[in-house]
Amino acid sequence: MSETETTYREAVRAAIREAMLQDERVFLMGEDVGAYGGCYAVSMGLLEEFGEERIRDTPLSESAFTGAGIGAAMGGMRPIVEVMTVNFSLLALDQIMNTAATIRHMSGGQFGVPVVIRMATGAGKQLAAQHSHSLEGWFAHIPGIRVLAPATLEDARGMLWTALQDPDPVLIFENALLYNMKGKLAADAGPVDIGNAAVRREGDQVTLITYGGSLHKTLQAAEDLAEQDIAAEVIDLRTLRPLDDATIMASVRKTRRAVIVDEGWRSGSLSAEISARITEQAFWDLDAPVGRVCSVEVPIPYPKHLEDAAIPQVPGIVQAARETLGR
Amino acid sequence: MSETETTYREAVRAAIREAMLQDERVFLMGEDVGAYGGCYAVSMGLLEEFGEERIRDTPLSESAFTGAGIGAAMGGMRPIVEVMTVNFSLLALDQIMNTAATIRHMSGGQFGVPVVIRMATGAGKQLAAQHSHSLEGWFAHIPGIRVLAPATLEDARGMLWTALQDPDPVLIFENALLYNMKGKLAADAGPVDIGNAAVRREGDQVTLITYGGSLHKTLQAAEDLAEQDIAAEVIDLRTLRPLDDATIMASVRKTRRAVIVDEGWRSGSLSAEISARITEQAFWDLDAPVGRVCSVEVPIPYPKHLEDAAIPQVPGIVQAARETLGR
Amino acid sequence: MTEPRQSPHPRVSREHVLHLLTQMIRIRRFEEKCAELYTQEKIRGFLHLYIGEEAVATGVMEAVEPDDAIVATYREHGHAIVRGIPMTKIMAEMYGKQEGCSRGRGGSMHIFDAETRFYGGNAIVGGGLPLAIGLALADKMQKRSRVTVCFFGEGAAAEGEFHESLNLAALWKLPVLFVCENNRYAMGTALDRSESETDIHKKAASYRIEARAVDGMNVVDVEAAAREAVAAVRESGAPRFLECRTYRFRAHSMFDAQLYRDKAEVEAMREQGPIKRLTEWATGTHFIHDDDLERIEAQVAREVDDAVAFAEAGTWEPIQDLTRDVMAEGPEAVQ
Amino acid sequence: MTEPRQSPHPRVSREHVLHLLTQMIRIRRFEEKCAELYTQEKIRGFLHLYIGEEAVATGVMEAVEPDDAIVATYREHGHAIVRGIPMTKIMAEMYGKQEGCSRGRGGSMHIFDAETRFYGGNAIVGGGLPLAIGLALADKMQKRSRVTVCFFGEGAAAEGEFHESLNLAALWKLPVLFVCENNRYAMGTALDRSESETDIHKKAASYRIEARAVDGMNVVDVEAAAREAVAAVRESGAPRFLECRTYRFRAHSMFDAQLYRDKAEVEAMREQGPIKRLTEWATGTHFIHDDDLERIEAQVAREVDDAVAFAEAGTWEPIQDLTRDVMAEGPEAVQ
Ligand SMILES: Cc1ncc(C[n+]2csc(CCOP(=O)(O)OP(=O)(O)O)c2C)c(N)n1
Ligand SMILES: Cc1ncc(C[n+]2csc(CCOP(=O)(O)OP(=O)(O)O)c2C)c(N)n1
Ligand SMILES: [Mg+2]
Ligand SMILES: [Mg+2]
Repeated sequence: MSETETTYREAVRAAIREAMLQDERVFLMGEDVGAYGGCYAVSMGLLEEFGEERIRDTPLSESAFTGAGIGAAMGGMRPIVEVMTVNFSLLALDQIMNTAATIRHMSGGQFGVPVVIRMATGAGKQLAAQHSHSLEGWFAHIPGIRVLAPATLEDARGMLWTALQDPDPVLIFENALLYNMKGKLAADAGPVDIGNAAVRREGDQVTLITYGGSLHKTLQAAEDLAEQDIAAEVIDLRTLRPLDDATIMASVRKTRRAVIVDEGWRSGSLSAEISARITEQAFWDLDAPVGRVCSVEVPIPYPKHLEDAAIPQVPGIVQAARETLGR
Repeated sequence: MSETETTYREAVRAAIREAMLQDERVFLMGEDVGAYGGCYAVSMGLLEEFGEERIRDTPLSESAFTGAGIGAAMGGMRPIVEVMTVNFSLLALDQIMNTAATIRHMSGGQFGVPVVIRMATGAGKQLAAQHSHSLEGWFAHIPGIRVLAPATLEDARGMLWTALQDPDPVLIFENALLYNMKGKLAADAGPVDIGNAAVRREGDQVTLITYGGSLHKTLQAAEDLAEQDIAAEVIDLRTLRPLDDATIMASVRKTRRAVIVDEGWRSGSLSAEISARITEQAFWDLDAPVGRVCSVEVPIPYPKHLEDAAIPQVPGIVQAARETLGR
Repeated sequence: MTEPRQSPHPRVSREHVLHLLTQMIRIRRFEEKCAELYTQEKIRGFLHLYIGEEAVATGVMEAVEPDDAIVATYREHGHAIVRGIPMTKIMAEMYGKQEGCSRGRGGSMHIFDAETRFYGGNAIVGGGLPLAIGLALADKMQKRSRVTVCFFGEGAAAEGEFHESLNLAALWKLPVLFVCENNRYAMGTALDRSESETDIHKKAASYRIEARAVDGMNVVDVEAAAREAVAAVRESGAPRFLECRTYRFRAHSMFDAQLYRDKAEVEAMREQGPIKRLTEWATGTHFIHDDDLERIEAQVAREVDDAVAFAEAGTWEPIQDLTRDVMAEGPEAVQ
Repeated sequence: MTEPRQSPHPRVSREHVLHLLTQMIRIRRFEEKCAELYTQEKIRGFLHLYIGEEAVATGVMEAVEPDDAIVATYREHGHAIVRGIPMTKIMAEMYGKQEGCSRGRGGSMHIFDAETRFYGGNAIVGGGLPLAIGLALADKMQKRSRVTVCFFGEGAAAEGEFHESLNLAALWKLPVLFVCENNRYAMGTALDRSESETDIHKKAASYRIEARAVDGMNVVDVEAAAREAVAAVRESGAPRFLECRTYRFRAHSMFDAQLYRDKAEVEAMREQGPIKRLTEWATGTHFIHDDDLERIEAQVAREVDDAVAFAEAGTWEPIQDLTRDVMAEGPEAVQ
């Protein structure tokens, strides 16, 4: 099978393009997706190809255009709403939680909201306190929506189409640090399942559970651990809501040790939920307390050394893994 | 010491009144706090006593008036912002997370935001999907703020003053079902600490950890358990951020078993964080996996039987406690 | 109400007057029954009555087609009734029975009905406006000439979503009719205590949306204005804004001591009530007669009785269905 | 820019012209240096340059008193400089050094300074407006006659917070001067692609706020309009709105390919640049001379050099201080 060299950014763009070509109900809407080409250049060139109706620039009105995406989905379209970054999504949260997430249930199943809401997330670009949130795990608290965190080229390329087939709202969080990630992708890469976590590396001594931007740091940590003769298994959650308990527990029952790596602020992050579930479902199989490597609970500061200190890094992951092994 | 018969509602009102009398920088602002008397009648009569400037009705503009409270706090006032209910607070979340919670840190300590933001929370009044959220535990994820959940008359009466002395933003969540709760309060009841959890009932076989509206159900469950010869200790968290780990761990080390009761939706609720912390800090002391009794992950439905089924109830708490004891 | 009191348009047929009157009386009697059922605890939660405002929904709904869409608020019983959702299903919804139009899950604030394109029953003030924008956008993109009618109170005009939504509608030229039901109060907050510009329809100018105010206590005027506006929206594809000046006779909800307004004000407004006014005019001119009224009342009383009987006979959704429809299930769903 | 090109007011003193020119050149040279330092990776993150818009901050800041408050956006270097925050501390902040005015934690987008009442450096578009309302409310309640000046871009006018904040300011009669820096683009979105009504200052009528537009490329006009507006706010206690029509010569931030506008448009606007225009007029009329310019440039160059040296010599905040100031510590704090 032939492969092409590509980037995460291009993979997302290819996914959007394909969706637009395959289904005329699909359109992209958000701030600067058109004339500007997307704040992270994801949609560059699409305006020229598809025109202003379907690559729809919006004013700075997060609540209304997210709500408009919800309404358009109910009206038969398949909108992809781009909320530039998660930092601005708080302005649209009422529409997401009180409308998109509730309507199917509270209408007794009469109406569904097949909208996809994409946004960039994460710290690491020295953008300081108001532009560095990692809230995807926090959004995963909300019933009635699905939350995805593509961390690989395959998932960046393949999750969107599957999400668009979903009759319910799907939020896709793209870690901004990944856009430049290069790699090879099968020429015929296409839709992927969005129901399962993936074991990205096998190992039998400790399970490292992560998602999104932290996957690559965690894989690096697993590599470092291997050099120290510790075989770590790495799970990429992929879907943050609903969580794939089966994959997590199967691994933890095998390794008997787990560390969760989560770029969210520690307290109340998704890592807490995963730890609680492991306790509930695999307590008797554990040989050590479940560990967590999360962001420090601080508005992310601008200087690189402080930002680096605030978010999970490879040495911290390695250390946490070693601790579960008493080393 | 003399006591008076009062209600939770009256206790909150007395606290607001006292703060207004003691400190002229204090004022109350929110939708219908004045002419209407407060949507839950908390501020009834205060407009007549203090006038329109200090009991300030606002338009339906959650983001702007919450932000105005933040700004007024920075300008030397001590505002109490009432966001009617947590269900509408999503509209103000940007101001809370991106401004109130960040400014001290990102300004290098130059500015603080001594605002108090109160809101009603919780289900149980058959108000359906958009009016029944329990998000206080979810708000507790945000660094830079303090989150309180008064569950007793003493705390309803005493937490507000202490919160107003805090140089940082404090969110106070009042469970709407508690407003009518009657009881006795010392005539000289006044400020209480907001740094510690409280052991509301002692016991040595299982620790039940809860807060807010669920405290009274949990105490009832402990009573029921006592009849089954199970001595449950009940911890009322009182402050959801920062959590008082010491009180929790001391109890769990004693009882070796814990169940967390949380009206938030299960996944990603505060109960998850507490479970994770117990695992981290007291794993080797545990004789059973930490249990959780939370809300079902569903938009809360209107009919009573379904609403009751959706949120924690006494029998479920009793059962979860028994399970930790293998009974 | 600065608007001069106008008399109903003389060129409406007897049948039409009877029809309008019937619609308003259906709403009125239905809600009076609801208030009664609330005290009996058959209906729980919040109950926001539309009594006094019937002319607005009634008049506007005359102007819309079956495949147009309606977006309303938590004060939407009237809209649901005149939109044509069977009163039986609405009453069952008020009870929380699964025979209700939202399976009983929504209750008073969340009436939904796919058949009549009734998109709620939205209980977050201002929250319905973006939804309406989206429905209209879908119509526009799919080149359907449908209109979306979005109702909201004057209190909602202070919300950011009002501003954002009106701009989007005008900027993108979307077929939305915004209907502001200005009943002068948002809960207990009088309009001049929440808006620096109290002429709500003037705000539409900020978005270059054509707007007008109409006497919302006069159903004939409302209908005429709505017909004109809906036709313009359908014709041009662009939004319009209609402010209907009306008044709520009852408390905001069942928990309201109404400290914020004088009884005399309420009494004065009751004198101009939409049903009273139409009745007085039409009987005064002998256009309709007492026996017409009696017939209507009898017929409506039967309809309300049937609705109550239907609701009473309804069943509770089984608890095991609690999590049904949180997400789609079955063939629709994605794994 | 439909506004006719006006020449600077003839009745300004030589000293004042030199002062205004100096202020604008200070901003310009500071930012040119920042752009250079960005390519050297001394400055990181987002960097939004104000080049082309200097007349706005410069003119407005002439009208404010030391104890007035300033609320600005992420494009706020110019405002910080002319507000009187030492350039050294601003440059150290750009570097992220702890000698910076926000201890280095904020960087380019988050300049704060208690001494000059400079309340950010707010990077959520529209997020500063409610803050300004609150500061003004505090002044009003404490019966201080201070003015809060709130800067924001024309893009922010689409946000709900714009609407909510203007209404509050007018409803409560708060001493705020809203300054809309209309540079015609919000990132890559041209004004007419984001607003159905592109005359931004007209929107103020919805709130009964007095408003006017001024040529934002003419510092003398801006100053005159701002003086008038600030005086009115201070006098009446009520808000005013000033739209300054200006233009950004550079990219939105350092990651912008500027596909959304013609090079020719930028070039044409550069011809009307605020520094160029004032210089040409003042030298053309022999009001100032080439050696004045040389002196100013030399003095500013020294100031910028000193700022860079200060920033270079600055130190990194120790990692153990990372969590300091998340909450208050020490005696202030509550247990
Ligand atoms: C965002 C939001 N804030 C507050 C409320 C509480 N609330 C419900 S109705 C209402 C008043 C709304 O007034 P208006 O828009 O005039 O409609 P009316 O009730 O008069 O029909 C308020 C404050 C809410 N439901 N949503
Ligand atoms: C709420 C929010 N949405 C989106 C952004 C991303 N963003 C930053 S600046 C900007 C454009 C703002 O334009 P304008 O208000 O005109 O100010 P200008 O940059 O032109 O000075 C955008 C979209 C943001 N910071 N905040
Ligand atoms: Mg109203
Ligand atoms: Mg701009």
